[in-house]
Amino acid sequence: MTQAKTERTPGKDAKKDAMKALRAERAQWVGPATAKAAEHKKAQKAIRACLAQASATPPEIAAATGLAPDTTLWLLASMKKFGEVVEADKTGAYYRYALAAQAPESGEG
Amino acid sequence: MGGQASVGAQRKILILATESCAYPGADSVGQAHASYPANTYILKVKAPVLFPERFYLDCFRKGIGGIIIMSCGEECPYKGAYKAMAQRLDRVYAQMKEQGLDIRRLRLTAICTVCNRAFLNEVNQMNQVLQELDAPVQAQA
Amino acid sequence: MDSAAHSPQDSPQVVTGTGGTGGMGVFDALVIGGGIAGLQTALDLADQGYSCAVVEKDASIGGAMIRLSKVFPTLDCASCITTPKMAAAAHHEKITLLTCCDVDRLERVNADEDGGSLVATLTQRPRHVDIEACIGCRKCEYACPVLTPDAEQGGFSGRKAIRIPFSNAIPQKAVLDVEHCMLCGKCAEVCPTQAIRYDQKPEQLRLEARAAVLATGFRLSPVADKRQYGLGAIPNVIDSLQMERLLAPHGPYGRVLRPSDGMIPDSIAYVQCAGSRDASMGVGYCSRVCCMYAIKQAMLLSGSLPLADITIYYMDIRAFGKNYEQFYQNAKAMGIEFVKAKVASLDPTEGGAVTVHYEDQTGAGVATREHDLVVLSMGMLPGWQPGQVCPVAIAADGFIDTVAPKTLPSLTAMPGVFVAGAAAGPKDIVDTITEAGGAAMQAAKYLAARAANAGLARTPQARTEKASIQEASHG
Amino acid sequence: MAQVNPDFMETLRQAGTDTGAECNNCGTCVAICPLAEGHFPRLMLRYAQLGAQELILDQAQELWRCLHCGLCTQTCPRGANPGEVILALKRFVVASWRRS
Amino acid sequence: MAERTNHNPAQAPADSQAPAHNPAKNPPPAQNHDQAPDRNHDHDQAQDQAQDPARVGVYICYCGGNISDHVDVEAVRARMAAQPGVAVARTNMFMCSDPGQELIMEDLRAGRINRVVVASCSPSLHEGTFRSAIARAGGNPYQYEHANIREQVSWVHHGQAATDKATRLISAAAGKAGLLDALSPLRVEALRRAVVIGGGVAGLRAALDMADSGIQVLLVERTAWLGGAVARLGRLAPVGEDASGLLRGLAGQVLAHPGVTVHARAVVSGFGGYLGNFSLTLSRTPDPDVNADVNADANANADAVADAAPLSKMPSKTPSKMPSKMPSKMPSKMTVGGFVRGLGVLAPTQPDAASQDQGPLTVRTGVIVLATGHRSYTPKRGEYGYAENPEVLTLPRLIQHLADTEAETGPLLVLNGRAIRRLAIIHCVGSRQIPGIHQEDESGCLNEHCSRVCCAASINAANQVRERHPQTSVYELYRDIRTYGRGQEEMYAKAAANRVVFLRYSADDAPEVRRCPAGQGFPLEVAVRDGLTLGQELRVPVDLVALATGMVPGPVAELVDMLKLPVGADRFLQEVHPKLRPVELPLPGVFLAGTCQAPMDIGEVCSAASAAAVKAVALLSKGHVELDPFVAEVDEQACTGCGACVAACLNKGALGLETLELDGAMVSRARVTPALCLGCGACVAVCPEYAIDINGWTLAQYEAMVDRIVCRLEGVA
Amino acid sequence: MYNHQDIISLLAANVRATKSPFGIPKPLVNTWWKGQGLGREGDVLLMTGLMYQLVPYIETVTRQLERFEDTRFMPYLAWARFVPKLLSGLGLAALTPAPAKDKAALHLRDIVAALRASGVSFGYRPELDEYSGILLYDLGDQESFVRHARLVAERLAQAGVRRIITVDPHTTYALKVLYPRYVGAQFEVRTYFEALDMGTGGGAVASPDAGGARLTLHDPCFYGRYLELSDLPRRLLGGLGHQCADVRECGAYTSCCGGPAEAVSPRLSARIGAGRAGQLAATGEQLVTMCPICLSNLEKAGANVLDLSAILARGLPRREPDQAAGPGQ
Repeated sequence: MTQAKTERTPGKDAKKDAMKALRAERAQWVGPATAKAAEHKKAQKAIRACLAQASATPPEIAAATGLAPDTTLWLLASMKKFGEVVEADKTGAYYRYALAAQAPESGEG
Repeated sequence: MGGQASVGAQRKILILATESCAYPGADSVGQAHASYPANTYILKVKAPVLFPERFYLDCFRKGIGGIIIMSCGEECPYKGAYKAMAQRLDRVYAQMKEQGLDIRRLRLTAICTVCNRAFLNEVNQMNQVLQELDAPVQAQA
Repeated sequence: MDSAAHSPQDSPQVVTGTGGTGGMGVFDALVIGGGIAGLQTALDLADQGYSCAVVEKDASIGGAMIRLSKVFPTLDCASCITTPKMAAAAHHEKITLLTCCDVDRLERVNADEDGGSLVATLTQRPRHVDIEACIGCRKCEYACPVLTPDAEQGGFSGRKAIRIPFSNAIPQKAVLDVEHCMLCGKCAEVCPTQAIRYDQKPEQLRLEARAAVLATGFRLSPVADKRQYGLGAIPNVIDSLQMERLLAPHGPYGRVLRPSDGMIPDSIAYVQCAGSRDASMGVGYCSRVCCMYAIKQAMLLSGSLPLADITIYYMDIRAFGKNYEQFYQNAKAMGIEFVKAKVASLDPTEGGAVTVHYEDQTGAGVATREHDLVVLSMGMLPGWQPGQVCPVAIAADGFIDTVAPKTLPSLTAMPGVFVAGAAAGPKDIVDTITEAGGAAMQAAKYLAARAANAGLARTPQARTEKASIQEASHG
Repeated sequence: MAQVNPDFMETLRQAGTDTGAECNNCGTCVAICPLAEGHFPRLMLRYAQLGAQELILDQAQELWRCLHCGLCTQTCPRGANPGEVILALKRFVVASWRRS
Repeated sequence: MAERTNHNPAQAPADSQAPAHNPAKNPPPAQNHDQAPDRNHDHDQAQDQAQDPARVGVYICYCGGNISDHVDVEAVRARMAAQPGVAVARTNMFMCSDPGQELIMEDLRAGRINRVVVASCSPSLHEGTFRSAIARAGGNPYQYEHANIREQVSWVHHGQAATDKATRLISAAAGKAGLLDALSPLRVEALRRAVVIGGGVAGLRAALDMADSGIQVLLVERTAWLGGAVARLGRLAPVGEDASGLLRGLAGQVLAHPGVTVHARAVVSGFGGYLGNFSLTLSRTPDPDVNADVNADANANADAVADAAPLSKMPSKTPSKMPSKMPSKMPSKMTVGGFVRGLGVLAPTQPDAASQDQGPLTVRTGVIVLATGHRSYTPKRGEYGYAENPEVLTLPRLIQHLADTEAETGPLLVLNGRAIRRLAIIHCVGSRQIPGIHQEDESGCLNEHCSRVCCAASINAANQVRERHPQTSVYELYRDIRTYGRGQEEMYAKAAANRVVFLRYSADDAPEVRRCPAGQGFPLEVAVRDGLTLGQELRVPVDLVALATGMVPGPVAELVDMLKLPVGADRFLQEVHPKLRPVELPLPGVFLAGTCQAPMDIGEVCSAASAAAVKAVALLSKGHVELDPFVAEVDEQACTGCGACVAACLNKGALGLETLELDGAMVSRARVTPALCLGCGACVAVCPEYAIDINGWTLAQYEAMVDRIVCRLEGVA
Repeated sequence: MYNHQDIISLLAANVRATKSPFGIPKPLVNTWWKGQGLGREGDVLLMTGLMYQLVPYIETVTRQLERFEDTRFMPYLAWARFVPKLLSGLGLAALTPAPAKDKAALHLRDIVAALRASGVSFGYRPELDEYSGILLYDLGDQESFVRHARLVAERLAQAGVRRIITVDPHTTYALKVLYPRYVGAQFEVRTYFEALDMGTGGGAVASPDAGGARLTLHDPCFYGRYLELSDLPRRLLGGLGHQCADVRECGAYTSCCGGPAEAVSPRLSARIGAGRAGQLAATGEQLVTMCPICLSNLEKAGANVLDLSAILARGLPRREPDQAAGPGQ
């Protein structure tokens, strides 16, 4: 925050050691966060695999991936935020989602 | 107006909207997400009394199909401006007639900041006029 | 922290701080809270030449208002109205913003010497990002592998452990929270300005001012406060701020969907007084904004979901402000259904719909109805408990007490300390902004009187200097 | 229908409780009551507020549907204590029936 | 501070260092062309720019999808980038955000651009934001044009048509921007003085706050009394402060303040000038009018019935019998600062305003605060039996009675010698009126607004009756109970505990007040279909009915005309924006305080008044004010001095003919007084030589815009 | 639905004549204590208020009433009060099956066992153990209730009783709250599980085969709301190593079992009981309650419910097949 702090450029080893110490200090958070990240990674992979076939509604994706429908929607919304998936056309009371790369030109309906 | 008529096929409508009444009125139509034809171009004016007669005739010459002057009416913040405006318009109408322009192409109306319906009516009416006036031309083209 | 708070302050100018790099600053006024009340107060004070420090607990200023979709009764976009004030405050040369900052202690020292000064001890919570270096490019955010529910989006989508708080946040600077960080180092790898500081520690700051304005706002009463409404466990029962996010154009789904499975809701219900006017919850007062925001949301919903049925269950519709009643009548004319009943309880159903139990007072009595989505119109609770932090009096309703509510509504029992906005009871934005102006007026008068007594120059510029704490200011 | 009678609340107070005046007729008690039928108990409180003594006596049988479970009192947003008011109304009815 | 148009120097107030000139005859410094913006400098800049051609930067906002959902923003950007004169074209998610503004500022600083067009939401929201960003980057904030592609494009059009229209509007804006000269704000010297119109609580609060901030304040009040509507109140909701004590305190401070001069029994009869230097003409309220005012104000809803039967023995009981020269014939003990219920605190009589033969007084001021208050709604004859039954009165009248008899307790409320066993209060009388259900008044208006304070006032009155007179029962007939304020819901609950009975009616099935059938023992009966009792019709025999009349706009038609004040559909004065500028009017330097704007309770009035005061103080703190430079300017080379513009000018004094030396010859030329120029352009249209234009809104700029709208554009309809 | 006037007069007349709502002679009802080796003296007096004992008879009455509810015979109930009290009571006793009576006794013996295990010293005097009169109070017959309560309280006072342990919520509420309020009685009243909690110093009841079960508690209205005694049973069970899986409608927000409606409308009672049983079934765990009326009504609705005393006394519910399949299944 101050200049004195930003100027610090420790050696690589010292940096590694510092991170190691910090990891130990924050083990109570690092562990669960890592586990959660792995879980989300796996779920997102499943969603990607599902959408690689064709666009699908959240319940369809949930059925195909075995994820809960609310988790599926939550992940879709997150992936949409980071540009990975886009909203496609509507089927009944649900919107379909598609991978960004193969999305139709415009979701405008 | 007819749903199929492509907006592009119609002539353009110029709307001179006063900044204290009609322009916020047009914004209010937007806030209500009420749709209207896109051949409408709204220019913000402090008071339409600014424009001399030739301005209107020039616009028509340049290809503007219709002009709607949306003023504040009697609530105009510039006292006397509305009256001066109306008098000027009579002279414009006279010149339009001389040039063979249908005077329905120019309208003066009052639109307040919440006159959504009136705004839409004006735009739709002018489009009707333009459609009517331009129909034979289109047929020939 | 304790020692700083309780040791006698011989010289208020002394720089203290456990981190050794703490800051201090002398201001004319200290504004606690960077929501719309605090910003308006600060602007009105700064426009008279008084220097102000605005202390905000969140990573961005803007408070509740910047998180809304649109505001009643004009249906202006909340962001469009809030951002100019946020930007004006952020760019004002007389205003210093401190974000991620908690007030640990606010007290008057040397009160016998011409009223003394107010001294605030603050904790600058770490952003784990060098706020000067960060350019807000979001590269870290894309690189971060951790997703966690984004409170800024009602929890309906994920955010990263490191992120820009939200799209129109001020300052546009990243913030990392250690609770969700796995310390993988990816953000530091991609940061073009090496701004990541994993080991940043909280810092103590000390500010001195002659007047303070408490603009600490409100928090929404929690859904879990009412057992009959499901304690937050019934799918598709959400609170009103969550609905604001669903309605916001930059919301989690970009449209209104049912969170349990993404269905487009056909039927949406509002449960009014879900956190107010309810002795059984210990909140007897009216939260004053819920009727209007529910009507506003209902109108916005009927715009975005023209086929949906929208029902508002209410006890009294309190559309009391300028043009509010007309707004309410418009909503009725638009076909929004108003049912005069307090909803007794909610139950989940198999298919994700929610059963609403109420008394139909125009019909057969006990009635139930199913809705795809139920919005609880939660009320306002005080945003801040002064407790041991500040010896300002609290009224029975838990909000800051005012001593002359009729003639000087911003006056607290503590000399030189004023209050504005929802900190002094639930309030809508219009009333908050007006009251903030009033608080600024009274604070300015207090400052002027103090300056006159002290024989100081009338121009506040003469004795104020820009604070040395610059990390939170930007521009 | 019948005219209002402002004195009835006093009668009810003598029968044990007059908190029914505090009811603002929100209907929570009706919808939460396990009986799940009609407008009970709110309507009884409403009659009490209005002093519609005849209506209470006419519909007295309704009162004995109350299980005295207290859920309405627990959930009443106004602290109007509907359960106890119903009990007081029972007492009022029993007393008036004994008198006649 | 004030100067009399007819001479009476001896009685001029002490602060006679004020410019002793009639503003119309001798314009104040700011009107002086010499002190107007340095035109030569501007021309130099213009010349610089001629050498340094316009490089327009175009910035298009996504508005988080608001625009980009319907307008292909990137396509528009590409089209704009290709247009001649456009140096850069960029897009951003939120142009108004810091990063968005930074885009513009960086391009300006780097010299890539010297004109800016932002295409985003309505200019009403962010024109100022971007102008200020330009200024921060060292550019000229007036070399800016705004294209409104949200409210007027993306929210109303869809598909290709939206994209095309956005392109044309932005192109037009760029066309105008290319012709924009650098301008600077007009600097206007501001008098550190304020005039407050209205001596109610709002006016008193605002006057005190400004005076405490070192501003000289003149408070104008029509009547002889300070306090306005609050003077009629007693114990205030919800906690029971005493209104008279409150008023005495506020008025006492005002009267004692050396910085405030009170002009009672005066009205504003003339208005001129502008921010920083307004001039107001004050006239002595004609005596008969004072009485009329008092009748209308103090005896709110001068109940025909109640007039016939005086309510109490207090001096306020029969205002109609008030002597024509009140101050001289008031009770002998009545002195300045003394309080009379229903009237207020007696204001001092200004020596210069006292005698009738003195002419009107002209005062000059930097700002004006309007605190003209409201009127109480007068029910129509027959509305809920009003004026047809002596037992029907208005709530303000009942409140005044309760205040007058505050010390009295007893089993029953007694009014006009009549014991009141049962009282019914009917809410929403003259408020929340609905078209098709309620009847318009003579002027065709409905009061669709909620009057905000009547629920709390009714319940407060009911509690007082129940607590002071336990045998008097109270029935409140309401539509919605709106006890929104702090402590009010608790007061409502207390009323219920006090056994006030609430009956709920619906607007389309309003209660009926009628004579009670004989033999029932009550004069009146209120019949209501009660929503809380399954819609059954209830009959409530009563001794008295009070109508909770709402607030309606005060009689300020003259002021509205004179100051050209905006009025809302509810006929209250209309602020610029309820959230962005809640106490300001479009007329710079004029502020709103209190119930002239909308119904409010006393605390809210004081907040609003202080908020108005803080704006005024901030405005006057520098001693000068900056105004927009959008005023007429004459091209002296082209002008022939024909005078057509002078004849057309709508604000007399803003334009005149002057003889000056030009190229060695003395010629007559039109000359603009910028601070008085409205910028309407009436002069522009009549100039045969096109020698006069409005800065920032020139005819050439409009023509350029029209050209861009009609011209051929690749791929654009 | 039966006419409240008829029911009230019948019950009031019964209580007045026999001190029992159904007119059954006490020696016939209150037999559970025999052979328990209970001392007459102790710091505190155990008082059952006869609720557990009366439940089997209530069930019988309900069965009878159910047959006639809303039939043309219903009005004849009005004549029932002219039937000699003793006779009708005896008839009722004859109609009530013995196994039901035995089961009621079992619960009381479990309570005694638990109290003994925790070291609480108490005495029992059958002649003082009277019905509390609570039903009269609930029905609004204030006059009869007060008359009866005064009688009961006076006898207890004359016997020098100052501290009382109760076993069911209705009697507890009557003695703890209503007696002081309406007849000025000032006993120190605790339920048996309060006494247990104090007897073990706030700790658990020690039991060799304790722990491990997941249980769903149905809080009786009087305990959950009126007496705010929901936490205690959970604490005791937790101390034994059991886990409580609560439904939303528990504690102060518990739902009624429908039992109290039996007297006026068995049909209504059954409907409410079924609703409550459904709510509780959502957790899928063993149900537990602590009120004879709740127990009876929930069982009637088909639920498999244990009395808290059984768990406290034995540490764990016994898995006897005949008991696991509830009587309604």
